Amino acid sequence: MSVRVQAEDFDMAHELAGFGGSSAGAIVTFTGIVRDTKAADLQAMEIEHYPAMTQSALEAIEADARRRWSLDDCLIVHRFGRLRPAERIMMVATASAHRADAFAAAEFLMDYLKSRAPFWKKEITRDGEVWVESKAADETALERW
Amino acid sequence: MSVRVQAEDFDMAHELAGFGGSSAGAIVTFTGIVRDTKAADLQAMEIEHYPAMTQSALEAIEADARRRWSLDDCLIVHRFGRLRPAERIMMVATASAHRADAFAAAEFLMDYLKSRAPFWKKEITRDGEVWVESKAADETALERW
Amino acid sequence: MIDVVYFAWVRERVGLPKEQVETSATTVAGLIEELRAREERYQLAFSDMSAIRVALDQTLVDVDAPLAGAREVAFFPPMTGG
Amino acid sequence: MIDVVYFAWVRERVGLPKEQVETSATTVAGLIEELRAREERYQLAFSDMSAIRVALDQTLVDVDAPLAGAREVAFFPPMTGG
Repeated sequence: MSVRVQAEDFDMAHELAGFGGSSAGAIVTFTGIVRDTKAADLQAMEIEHYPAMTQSALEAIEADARRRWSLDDCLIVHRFGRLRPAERIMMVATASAHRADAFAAAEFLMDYLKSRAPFWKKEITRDGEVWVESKAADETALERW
Repeated sequence: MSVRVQAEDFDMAHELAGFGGSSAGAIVTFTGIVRDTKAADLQAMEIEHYPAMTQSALEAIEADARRRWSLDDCLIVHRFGRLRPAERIMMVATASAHRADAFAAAEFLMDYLKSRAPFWKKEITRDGEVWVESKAADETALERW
Repeated sequence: MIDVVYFAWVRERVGLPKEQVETSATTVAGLIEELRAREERYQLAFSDMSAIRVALDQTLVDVDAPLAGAREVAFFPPMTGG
Repeated sequence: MIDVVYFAWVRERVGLPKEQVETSATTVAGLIEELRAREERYQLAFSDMSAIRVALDQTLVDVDAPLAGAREVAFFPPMTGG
């Protein structure tokens, strides 16, 4: 079980080595990647966060997931700073004896992380800088849990 | 987009290198691992399949997922033969611009793969060999799609 | 003449992975009845039809599917991949 | 005296990431009213309250939360992590 907030890139194979131990039959991962938006020629994505709050907010979300589902392991890694298109932004991983639990917990982590963890994304294009707006769908997604 | 059936192990980092291209912001993976069941001291898992049917069955499931969701990429790798505890059995990966599509497609692939792809698992323990029984829940899981 | 293939415990109960069968059955269910009438090992393999799945030429079908034109019929338990 | 921190476009509109504020407000909403009364840049930052999120001592709260005992209040737009 771990939560990390960092500027550096991470390596999925390294993160998943030994993940889940010997009792987990199902591992689900989600990886978020800087998307090269067709509309506006993205040059970089700047991710700001609230250092005093980020780690504890992610730990609270992770603890909530562990209460709701039977998880053998759980991981959240989220980067901040300036990222280029195609770079990894973040990942979550969940391990469980049962695939339904691993999937549900990973989706839950993502839904909460999107709307309840203190990160803000700004897209830097040739035309200027634009803060990414939150989507109504992201708030709605929380209602199912 | 690819489907592979093989005896050899696979490497997740290698499978995911370049996966999704530049337009996918969300990548979901599921990995199935031979679980060391506490009950019966598992020595090995033997996976039998129907070679003439397996590839085409997996390709049909993958094509169905691509029709239902907007996917930038999709991968199914499934092993057969004798595997030891903690070895990887299979993986699916989905890439999409949107996380909801990537998650739904990965769950769909897993649900169909569990009950509609011609694989059968046998657990080999010190007490003998037992075919893994299908779960009613796996059949029920298909009804939601 | 049709190729019949068996997998998992159906294969173990029948005692072989594959055989050619001379049949006058018009449906999968008819073929199963012919096999059951032959020998006890087939009765054992097909004792619980709720646990039998069928593919005709590598496509899943119901037991009442017609055999006409099919070259290979496969019998196996519910699949347990993933 | 309370530490006030700003993030993302709230920070950009206010023009600084952090400041200490002398306040007599008893709730977050009261503090926001005081700030808005000060200068136009605060009016700009808090012009659409539906787009403002608040944390008191690093815990998300509603704007009507009491300030009593809090050491740090944070104002920011809806979060966009993941």
